[in-house]
Amino acid sequence: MEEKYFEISGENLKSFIERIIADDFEVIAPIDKDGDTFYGKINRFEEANLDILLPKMSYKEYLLPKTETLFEYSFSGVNTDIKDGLESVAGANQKRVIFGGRPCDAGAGPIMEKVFNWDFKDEFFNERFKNLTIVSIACEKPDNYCFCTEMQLSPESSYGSDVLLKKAGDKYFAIVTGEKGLNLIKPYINLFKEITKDKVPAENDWKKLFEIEKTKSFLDKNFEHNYFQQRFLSCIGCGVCTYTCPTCHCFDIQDEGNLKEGRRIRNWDSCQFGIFTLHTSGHNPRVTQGDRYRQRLMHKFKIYSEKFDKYLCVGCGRCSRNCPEDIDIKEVAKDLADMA
Amino acid sequence: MEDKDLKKENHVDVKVAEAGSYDPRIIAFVCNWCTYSGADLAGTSRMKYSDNVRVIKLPCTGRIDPLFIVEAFKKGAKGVLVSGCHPGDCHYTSGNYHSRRKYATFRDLLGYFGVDLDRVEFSWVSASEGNKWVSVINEFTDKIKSMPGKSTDIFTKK
Amino acid sequence: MARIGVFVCWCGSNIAGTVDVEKVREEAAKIPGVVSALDYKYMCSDPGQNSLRNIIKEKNLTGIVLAACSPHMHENTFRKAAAKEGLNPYFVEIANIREQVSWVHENKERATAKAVDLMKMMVEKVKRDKPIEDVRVPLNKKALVIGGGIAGIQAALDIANGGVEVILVEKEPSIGGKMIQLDETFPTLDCSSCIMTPKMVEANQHPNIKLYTYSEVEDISGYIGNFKIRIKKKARSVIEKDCTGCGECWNACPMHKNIKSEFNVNLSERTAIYVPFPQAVPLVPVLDRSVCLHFKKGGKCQKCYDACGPKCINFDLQDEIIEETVGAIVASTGYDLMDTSMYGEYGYGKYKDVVSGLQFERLLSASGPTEGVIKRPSDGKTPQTIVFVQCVGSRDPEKGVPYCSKVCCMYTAKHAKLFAHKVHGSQSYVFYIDIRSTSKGYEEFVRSTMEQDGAIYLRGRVSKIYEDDGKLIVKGADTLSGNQVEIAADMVVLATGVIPKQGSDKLAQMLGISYDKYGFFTESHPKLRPAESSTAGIFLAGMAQGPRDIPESVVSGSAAASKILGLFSKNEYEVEGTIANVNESTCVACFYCQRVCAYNAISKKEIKDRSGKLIKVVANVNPGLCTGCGACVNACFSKSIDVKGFMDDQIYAEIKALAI
Amino acid sequence: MANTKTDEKLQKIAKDLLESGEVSLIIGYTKGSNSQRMRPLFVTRTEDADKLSFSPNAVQDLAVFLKKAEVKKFGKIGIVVKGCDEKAVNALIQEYQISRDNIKIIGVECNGVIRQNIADKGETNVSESTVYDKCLICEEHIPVLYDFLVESEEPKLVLSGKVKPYSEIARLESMSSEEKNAFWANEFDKCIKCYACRQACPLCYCSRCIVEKNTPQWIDTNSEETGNAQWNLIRAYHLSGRCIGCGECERACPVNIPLMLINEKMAIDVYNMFGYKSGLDINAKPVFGVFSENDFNDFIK
Repeated sequence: MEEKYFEISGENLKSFIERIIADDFEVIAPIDKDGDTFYGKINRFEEANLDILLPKMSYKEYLLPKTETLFEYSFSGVNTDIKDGLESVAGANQKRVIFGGRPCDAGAGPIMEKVFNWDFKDEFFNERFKNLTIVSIACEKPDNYCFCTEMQLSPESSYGSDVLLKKAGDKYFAIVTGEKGLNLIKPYINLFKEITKDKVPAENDWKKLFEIEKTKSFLDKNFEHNYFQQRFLSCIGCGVCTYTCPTCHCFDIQDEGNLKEGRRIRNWDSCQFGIFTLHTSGHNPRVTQGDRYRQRLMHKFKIYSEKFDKYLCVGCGRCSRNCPEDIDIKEVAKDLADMA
Repeated sequence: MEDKDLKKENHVDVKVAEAGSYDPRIIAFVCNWCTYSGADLAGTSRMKYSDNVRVIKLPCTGRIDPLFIVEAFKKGAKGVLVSGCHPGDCHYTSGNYHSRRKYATFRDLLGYFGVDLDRVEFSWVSASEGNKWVSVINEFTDKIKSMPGKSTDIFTKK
Repeated sequence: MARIGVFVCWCGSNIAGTVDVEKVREEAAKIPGVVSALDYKYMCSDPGQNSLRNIIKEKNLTGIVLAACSPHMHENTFRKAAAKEGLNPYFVEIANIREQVSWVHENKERATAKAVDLMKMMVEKVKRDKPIEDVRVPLNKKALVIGGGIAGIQAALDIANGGVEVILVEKEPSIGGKMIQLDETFPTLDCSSCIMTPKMVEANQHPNIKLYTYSEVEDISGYIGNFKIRIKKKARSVIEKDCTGCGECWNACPMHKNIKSEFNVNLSERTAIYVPFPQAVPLVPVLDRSVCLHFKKGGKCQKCYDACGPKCINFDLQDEIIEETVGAIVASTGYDLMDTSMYGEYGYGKYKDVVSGLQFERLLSASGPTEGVIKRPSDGKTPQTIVFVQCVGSRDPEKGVPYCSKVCCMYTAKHAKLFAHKVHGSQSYVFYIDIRSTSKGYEEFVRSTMEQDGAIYLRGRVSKIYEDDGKLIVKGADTLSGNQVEIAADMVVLATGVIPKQGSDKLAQMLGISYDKYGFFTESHPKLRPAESSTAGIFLAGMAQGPRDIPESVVSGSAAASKILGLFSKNEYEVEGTIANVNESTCVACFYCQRVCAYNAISKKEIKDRSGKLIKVVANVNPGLCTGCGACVNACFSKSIDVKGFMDDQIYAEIKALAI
Repeated sequence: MANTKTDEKLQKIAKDLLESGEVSLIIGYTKGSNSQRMRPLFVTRTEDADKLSFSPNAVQDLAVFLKKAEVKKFGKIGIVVKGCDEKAVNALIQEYQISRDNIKIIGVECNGVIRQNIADKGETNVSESTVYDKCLICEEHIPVLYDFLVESEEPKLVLSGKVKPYSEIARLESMSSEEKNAFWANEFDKCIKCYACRQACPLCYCSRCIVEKNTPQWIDTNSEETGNAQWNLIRAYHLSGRCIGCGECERACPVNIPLMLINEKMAIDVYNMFGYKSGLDINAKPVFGVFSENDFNDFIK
């Protein structure tokens, strides 16, 4: 489907959101909580905080929950019953909308999709991704930690959004990127006014601070560079970067249960943890936190891109903002580019 | 009575539980030297007490990690009892003293997290206190039975 | 894969009468890993054990569970049976379905359900049992006895006579302890030095005993079988091997005033170079440098040196450090008398004629300052009336100690008796609370003091003693008559209570043995292991454990000795293998385990690479000391220490078994 | 930004220590990714000492680095600490994780640090409404132990008493079991089991955390109500009587679980029960390494 363009007033946007809520959509939006902003379910339009740049956590958990049950079993003494975890994913959450996220968060969806489909088709991810409709709002004022532009996106990118809203005074321009977005607004189309592409203001000329290709080319050649060990002495391995990252997707599969009943689950995991690569023998190929942070950089800016022709980073800057020890990934990526 | 008859007469169906009655499981962690022996004494004295309790024997109160309490709740216990030698009587000199500090603290934390402390009991029962063992078990069982369905632990699924 | 056998015992009708044993057996058979389930009338009987052994063999079992009586009854029986078939004896677990099920519950259904649960728990536990080998510790067959009083000497002699080398360390210049200070001993009235001196001499001359007097144990490390000892041999300033004990030196010493004799409890004086008493063993003088003119006045005086024939006085001798390795230790450090000066109303220290029981012993003794003639310290007159006050400090939680000192009743009776024998027509009064005379011949002894020797016993406490016109006026209560009494006495003897030897708490800390709040060493078990301390390889004897009389001290010395001889009868010491075990790869050396260990069983271990570079420090369990109590496991945050036989994983499996 | 006098003093101490060879590494603060942030700085060369700085944005507890193997390799280390952080150094010495001989403590007088989330929004004032609760109850504005002390040029923190630190604790204590349960269930529901609380804690130094042990599985692996509650309970238990109150766990928590309400509550109760405060004396025996025969016994039948 070709992109379609609409205009919607602030008033009507409010009506739109409230009507989809009334029509049983689960609407997830940035909401203020505990002194910060997080994604959460809203019941009224006003609950959404559309001024905040980015919520503290990404909405990754709606695609890859922090704990997902893959299957459950029960053993009666004679027979074993197995219940596929997918049953509870399929059918549920078919009407879930992420509203008010930013282009960076939206861009994470297709990036993750590639990982979950290149060899094994991960039905859990796909089922959740399929049922998610993403209505993002373009950024007007990125902050110092943002670097989506360097990451092949931009504050106004529609990549990964089903509908991208751009604020213009009291009203919004809406770019509908495909069927999913169109299906969402169709029943409420009278709130929207279709326009032609030329009516939508052109994107700003967002400046880049560095070239990510240079970062990659440094990484290509400098696996053993001393920079990593020195720079990441201050890393405490807390994993907050990976857990708040919209594209980090490592998980760990565990069994819970006993002879009678139990389940297999997968939980979030992080390459920043010391035991992530610990072998049973006791050997650990990534001994230092420098090794581990390097791995994160490698995966984001080199390994993934060699496989999928995209980077495993959308430049949202969450890892920098949330890092308790103030490690700024943008600064690091620029350092590496400068050294290339 | 012939052996065969004895077997026959006593054959029961284990699965039968009185319909509708609340039959909570109580797990007791006890030390080998005092409380376990005290419980044995209750047996040799043919005292009768409530059968909801399942005893897990450890060498010493010092070995009874407060975290066992969590595991017991996780695995469906409705009440947990920890019991060992009286202060000063520890077979290993000081195991119960060290653990008492931990229990006091851990219990405090459990309470703060909203675990109903009526469900966690601590006692000192010596090897000669078969009667105390009986009363501790009976009273605790009665207490647990009096609060059916009240789920105030944070370790099991709601 | 586990191959578990479950054996359900009927115990006749003891179990089978209340528990459906067949049902238990059926349920057992359903558990994955259980390859054999059997119920039998008496598992502990020979046929029962035989069938157990046969099944172990036939089914090649890896573990067995007995659903039977308490493990305290027959765990060992079944372990031995299993071991006979080559199964590790620790692969035997007992579900206690008699003492804790059939005998205490009446509802058969529910008792059976509980029995099934307990059986399941043990099946899950035994599945996770790891083979445990009992620990063998090599033994250095040499013993150390600390304290050369009667208990220590007895222990040393018994051990030495058993053919084992002994090191006897005594703090004072002579062995003999308190007993050698006594006059005659109750209830037989044989003279203390007559029976003690031969023992002292025997100890000194015994080829298996190495005696270190005027010496102290400075440091002890190690564990049963292998204690490393540092002994400080204080400088006597006399070369022992050359000294003949002739006495020329002390006779020549100008310092014969104002130095109180410790042996005579301040009732006489000694010289700066001295032997504490004429029968001292060894009969070698000690130069007390704190009062010696040579040391105080810059080396001018050397009269003793001049007088000495063999020239064995050497002012330059230094303290000597001796290192020894022993396999076992006896702590027999004895006691002190309480300081009674806090009883101001009794005037001890204020009135010369108020003396302690031990001082009175010296006044009675033929070797004492008065050569056995009872004389008042104040004027040397023979007293006609003596008041004896019992329980001075003892049984007085307010000012003294709450415990009974045990010997005072008897020695007071002895004092009164000897007084009557020595001073005809004299009168003694004894203030007492209760009379405790519970050993052989003791009660008769006290009776005869009252009835034949005319001592007047007054039940009550003394409230005040004061001097009036050369007499000591003793005011007290006779609670039996209800009268206040006032006695004009020539002397007062206080039966002062006993306390542990000063510094015994320090020694206990060094030894790693426990002691009670007074400082008396505590027994491993007060009734069943009275000669053993809480630490393996360290034994206790004498008054250091608590108040006792001479026969009891001798018995305890012999008991400690026989324990050591028993221990040394094998080449290795065997300990149950259910001890703590450290996971060195995850231990972070916080040493909380060490802090909570009551047995000093945890030490620091350095792990080094091949080049000798330190990789890390970890906790290390000494198998000779560990008792397997598991306090360390509870203290470990990272769960890097576990106790064999009661591992966390097994406890969790038991809990989990209940959820199935 | 120009050096303050505090910065200069720090730089001088660091230079001297490095030059004399007394230490081979200085852990301090330097200016961070924005004007309101500070970040850890690892100085091994004297010329880098000029980057050392301190401000009310120096929120990190640098003692956390003393548990890192990569840092321990440096041997003798100098560390810049606020009063609260210094207590962590003491506790680490008490628990044999570091040796007093190997550490030079550069204490900085601190009158409170600004809460990071509001500093990020532009707050620059140090006042009772902008600093962490820990600063309001702080009794160690000057560290209890130091080799060097850098006195503060900042004005003393004025407490009007209007802001009640950790006031939620009293509110929680007054709740019924059910209410408490609901409160914490809601909080722990947010937990994503990233273990940032553990990693940020200077006293969580185990190389293999109990949560990583699976024989037995002490803590359910799931990040749902059971696994989350168990993790948070056991973390809190393991820090009871040990936590020195630096608040780094709570600051690091990406989902804003109020962990200090737990830590502080336990610190208060441990003090009330056993008279022990963590990290005040390197010669003190840790509260769970000793006992008293007269310990609290009322709860035991």
